[in-house]
Amino acid sequence: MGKERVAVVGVGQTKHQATRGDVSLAGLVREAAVRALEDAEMTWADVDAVVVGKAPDFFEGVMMPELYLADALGAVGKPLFRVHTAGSVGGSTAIVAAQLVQAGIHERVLTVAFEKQSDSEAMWALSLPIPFQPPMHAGAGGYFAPHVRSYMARSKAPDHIGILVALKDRTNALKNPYAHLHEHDISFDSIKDSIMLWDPIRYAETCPSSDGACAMVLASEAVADAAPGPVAWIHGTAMRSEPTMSADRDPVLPRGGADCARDVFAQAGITNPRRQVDCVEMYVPFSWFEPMWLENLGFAAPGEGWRLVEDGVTQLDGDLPVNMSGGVLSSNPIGASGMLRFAEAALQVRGRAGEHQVDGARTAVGHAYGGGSQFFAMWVVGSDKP
Amino acid sequence: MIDVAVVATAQMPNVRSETRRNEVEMLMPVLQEVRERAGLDRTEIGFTCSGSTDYLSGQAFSFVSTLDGVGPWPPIQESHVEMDGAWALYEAWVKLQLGEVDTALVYSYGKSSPGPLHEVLSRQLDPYHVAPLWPDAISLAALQARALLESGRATEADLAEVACRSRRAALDNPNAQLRWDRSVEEHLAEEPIVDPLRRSDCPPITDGACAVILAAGDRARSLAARPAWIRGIDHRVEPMALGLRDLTTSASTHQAGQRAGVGDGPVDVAELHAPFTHQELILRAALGLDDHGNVNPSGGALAANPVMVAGLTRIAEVAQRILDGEAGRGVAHATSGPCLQQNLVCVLEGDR
Amino acid sequence: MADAAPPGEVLTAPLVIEYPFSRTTGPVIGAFLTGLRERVLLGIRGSDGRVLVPPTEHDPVTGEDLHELVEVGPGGVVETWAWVRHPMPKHPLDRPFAWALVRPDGADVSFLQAVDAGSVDAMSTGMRVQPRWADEREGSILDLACWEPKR
Amino acid sequence: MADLALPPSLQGVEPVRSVRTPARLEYQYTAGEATTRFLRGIEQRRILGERAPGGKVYVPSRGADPQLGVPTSEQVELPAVGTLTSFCVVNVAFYGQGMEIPYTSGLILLDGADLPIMHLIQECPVEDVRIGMRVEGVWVDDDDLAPTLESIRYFRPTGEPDVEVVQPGEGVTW
Repeated sequence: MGKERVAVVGVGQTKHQATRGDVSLAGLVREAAVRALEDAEMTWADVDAVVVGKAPDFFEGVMMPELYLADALGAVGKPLFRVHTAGSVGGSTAIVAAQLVQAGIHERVLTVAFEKQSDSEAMWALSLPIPFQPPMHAGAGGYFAPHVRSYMARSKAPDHIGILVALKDRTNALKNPYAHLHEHDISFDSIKDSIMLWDPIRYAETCPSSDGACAMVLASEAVADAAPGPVAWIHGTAMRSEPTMSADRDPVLPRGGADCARDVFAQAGITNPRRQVDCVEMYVPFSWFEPMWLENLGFAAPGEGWRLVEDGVTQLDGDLPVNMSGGVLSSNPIGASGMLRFAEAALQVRGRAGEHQVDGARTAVGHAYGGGSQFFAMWVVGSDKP
Repeated sequence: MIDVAVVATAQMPNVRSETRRNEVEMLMPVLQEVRERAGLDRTEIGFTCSGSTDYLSGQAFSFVSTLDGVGPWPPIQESHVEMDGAWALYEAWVKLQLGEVDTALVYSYGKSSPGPLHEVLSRQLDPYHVAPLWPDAISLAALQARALLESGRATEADLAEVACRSRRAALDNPNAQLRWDRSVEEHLAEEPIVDPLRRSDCPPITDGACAVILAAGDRARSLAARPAWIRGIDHRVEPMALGLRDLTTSASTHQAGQRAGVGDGPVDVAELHAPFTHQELILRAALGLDDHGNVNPSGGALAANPVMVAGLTRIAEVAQRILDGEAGRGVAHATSGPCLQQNLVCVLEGDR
Repeated sequence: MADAAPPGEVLTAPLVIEYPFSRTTGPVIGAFLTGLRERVLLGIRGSDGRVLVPPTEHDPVTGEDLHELVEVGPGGVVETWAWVRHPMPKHPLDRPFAWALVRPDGADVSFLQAVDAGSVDAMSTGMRVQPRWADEREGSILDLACWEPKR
Repeated sequence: MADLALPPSLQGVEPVRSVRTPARLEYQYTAGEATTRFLRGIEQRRILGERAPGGKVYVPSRGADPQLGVPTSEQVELPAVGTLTSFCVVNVAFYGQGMEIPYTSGLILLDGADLPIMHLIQECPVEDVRIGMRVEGVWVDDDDLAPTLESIRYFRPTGEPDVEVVQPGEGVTW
C-alpha cells in the first residue's frame, strides 16, 4: 500500500498583531483552531488527532506548551504531537499532520501552529547569548544581511528590488484582514527612506514580530469528498535539512531548498514550475529573499529571480503572484509563519482567499524555511484530486 | 500497514553529568554505533527524526547544532519533535508507512546536568496558575503516590519492591547509572524527602542519548537476522491539570495500550517509563501487566532517567532483547508531562 | 566571561535564562485573577455541569467553549498532598509545607496549591482548609498566598 | 466569550488583563572539547582550526564535521589573515551591544579555512568595505587575552589587493 489522498478541508487563523492583549495563550490557539473547524463544518469531537508546531519555547517561557494546551486543543484522549524544526516548523507541522492521513492512520487531523511573541520579545528569545559562541553582532538580521549582499553581488540585482518586494507584500496585506501590518500610506519612497538597519536591509524590508496562530483540518479522501465546500488536495509534500555551517553549503541558494522543490514538484507532476504553478506563498522575512527563493525553488534561473520582481510577474495581478496574503513581511508569529504560507496556498486553490484571491488559481505552492536557511518544507496543493 | 522494525539500537552509558562533551560530541559516537550495528552508511538513511528540548540545557534551537552529528550533507529528509525520542520514533514509523523510504534513523539526547532540573521541568506547568509556584517534579509525583497509597491499591512496601528490583536489575545493565542490591527494609528505613516518597523512589538526574534504526519490510530482514517488528504503536494525552485527572490510574496509557494491541499476545518483556516507583504500579495496571514477572529488566527510569531519552530507551531495550533472541514479544512505554500526562505504547515482536 | 579553568579542563560558564514574561489573560483567566485580587475564588461550569477551578475558557474534556462563571469557596478540602521537608529556593514557603490538591467548596475539581500546616502531623486527606490571602494583591496566583488548616 | 458574566461580587471592579510571571533559570554551560581546544589556542594568540577526514578545515570546530557527522580532531593552525566574503553595515544599537554606530559585521574566510567566521571590521570607513577585501585580526593586549573570540578585537584591511570571492554553490545548479 502507498499513500492515501489527503486534502485541506478547513483553514483558520487569528488576527495577527504585535500584542494580542485580548486573549490568553489558549485563547489565541483556539481562535485559529475554532475557525478551521468551522470552515470544515466540524466540531472538536470530529478530530482524531492534533499536531502542534511552534518555534523556541523560550518565547512564551513554557516548556513543551502543547502539554499545557492539550485540553484547550480538544486533544484529551487523542494523540497530540509537537513538531519543532526552527522557522520552517509551521510547514513541517502541516506535513507531519498530512502524513498521518496519508499513512491511513487518521481520517481528520487538526494541525495548529502559533507563537505568542509578546509574552517576551523576539530580540531576547532569538538571540539568547550562549557562552563561548562567537558573538552575534547584530541579531538575526545581521546573520542574513551578508547573504543578501552576496546575492546582490552574484546576481547584479539593482538595489530597488528589495523595495519593490516590500511594497508589493505590504500592499497585498491591505487586502488581508488577518495581516498584522496594514500600512495604508506605504509607498516606494517611504520604504526607500526607512532606516538601513542591516545594510543592505532596510527597516521596511524586514518582518514584524507578531502574536498569532494558524490551524488547518486535514482529511482523508472519503471525508474530503463529502466536505461541504471546496477542498485543497495535497499533490506533494517535501522536507529537507542541511547543516548550519559547513564547507560546501551555499547560504544564498541552499541545496536543501533546491532539492526540496525538485522533490515536491516531481510528486506533483510539475516539470515547469514557472508555467504550471498559479501562485506561490513563500517564507520571505526580509524582502530580498523573494528573488533568492524564486531562483532556489526553480521559478527562475540563478541570477534571474530579481527580474521577475522588477517585471511585476510576482504582483497579485502578475503572471506568478507571490505572497498574496502579504507574507511574512506583513505578519510574523514565527511558529505559525510557515503554516500561514501553507494555509494561504490552500485558500487560493479553494477560491477562499477573499480580496487577495488570484483568479483561477488551481495549483499553488506553500514554502517555509528556518534556521540559517537550512530547514525547508514545501507543499503543492491543487483544486483537482491528484 | 507496512511492516516496520527496529533493526539496531545504541545508547550512551548514562551518567549524572557529562562535563566534558557538548551535546553533539556526546551524541556522535551513539549515532556512529547504531549505524555500524545496522551496517548502514549515513547516506543510506532515508529519513532522520530526533527528539529533544531546548529548555534542558537552556539553548534555543539546540537540536540545530546537534544535527551536525548526523552529517546532513547532501541535504537529508529530517524532522525534529520537541518530545521524548519515542515520539520521534512514532513520526519515523509514520513516514515509513508512506512507502517512499525504507530506513530511518531516530535519536534523542538530553543533558539535564547543566540546569536546575526541577525548576526547569516546572516550566512545563500552567504558566498562569501553577508555574509561578515552582512546584518540583518530585512533589507532583508525591501527590500522585499518596493518592495511590490511600486508594488501597498499593503500600509503601510495594513501592520499595519496585525500587529494589529496578536497581538490582540494573546491575546487569552496563548503561545504567544507579544500580545496587538493597532490601525492601533498607529502602523503608530511609527518611522520606517529600512524603510519601523517599529518595530511592525517585529517578536519578541523568545525561544520556539513544539512537534506533528502523527499516521496512525486506530491508529490515536484510539488515537484521531477527528484526523487532513494530506490531502496534499509539499515544494519547490527558489534561495537564492534576485536579482534572484520576491520578491513581493512567487512562491514556490504557487507551494507547489497547490500541497498540498489548493484550493480543503473550508479553515476554515490558519496559515501562516510570520515573517514580508508584508510577510503575499505575502503568502495570493500565496495561494489564499487574503481576508480570519481567518488567524493566534494564532497571528502567529508576536506574537512569535522561529526560527526552528515557522513553526511546524503553523501546530500544525491548527491541534489543528481540534482536538478540532473548524475547519474542514485548511492550515498551514512554511518558511525558507531569504525573504521566501523555503516554505512548509500542508492541514489538520478533519472527518465530 | 569564562571560568579560569586549568589547562586540560573543559571550559564552562554560567548561562542565565531570565525574563519577566508578561502574559495576557483573556477574559476567563482574567476574571479568576481579578477574583483573587478581590479575595474571591471563581470556577466555571463545564459541559457536564461540573464546576471547574481554576476556570478554563473551554471544557477540558470536550473542548467546547464555557461561559458560566461560578463563585466557589472560600473553604476547601485537601484531596491529596505531599509534605516537603526541605523547601527549594523558589517554593512559595521557606519552611516545611505541603503541596496539596485543594477542592474549594462548591467546586468539583481540585487545584494545586501550598498548605502551610506547620507540621506533617497536621496534614490529612479530607482536611478542611481556608485560603490565606497575600497582604498586597495585584491580580496573580500569588495573591492566594497559600491555604491553611481551617480554624 | 462576549457573554461571559462576572458574579455580582466582581462587577464594577477593574479587570485583570495581564500578569507578570518572571522566571530565572541558572545553568552551567559546558563548551565541549572542540570549542575548548579552539579557545585555549586563542588565549595564546593562536587560531586552531580542525581538519575533518574529508579534508575540510573548520574554525572554530564545533566538534563534528557537519557534512560527514564525524569528529574533527586534526588541529591546523591558521593565520589571523583572510578574505572578507560578505558583510553588513549595522545602523542600530542592538540588545546588549555597546558598539559605535555604524559598524561593519563581516564574514571572514581565514586563509586555509573552509568556512568563514563572523567578526567586526574596523579601521575602515563603512563605505570602503567591500567583498574580496583582505583583512587581518587585531588582538587585544597580552594581559587581556582570554578564551573568547573577542580576544581578537576586530579585523582590519591589510592593504593587499582584493581577491575574487566565489562561494560554494555559486554558479552551480544543485
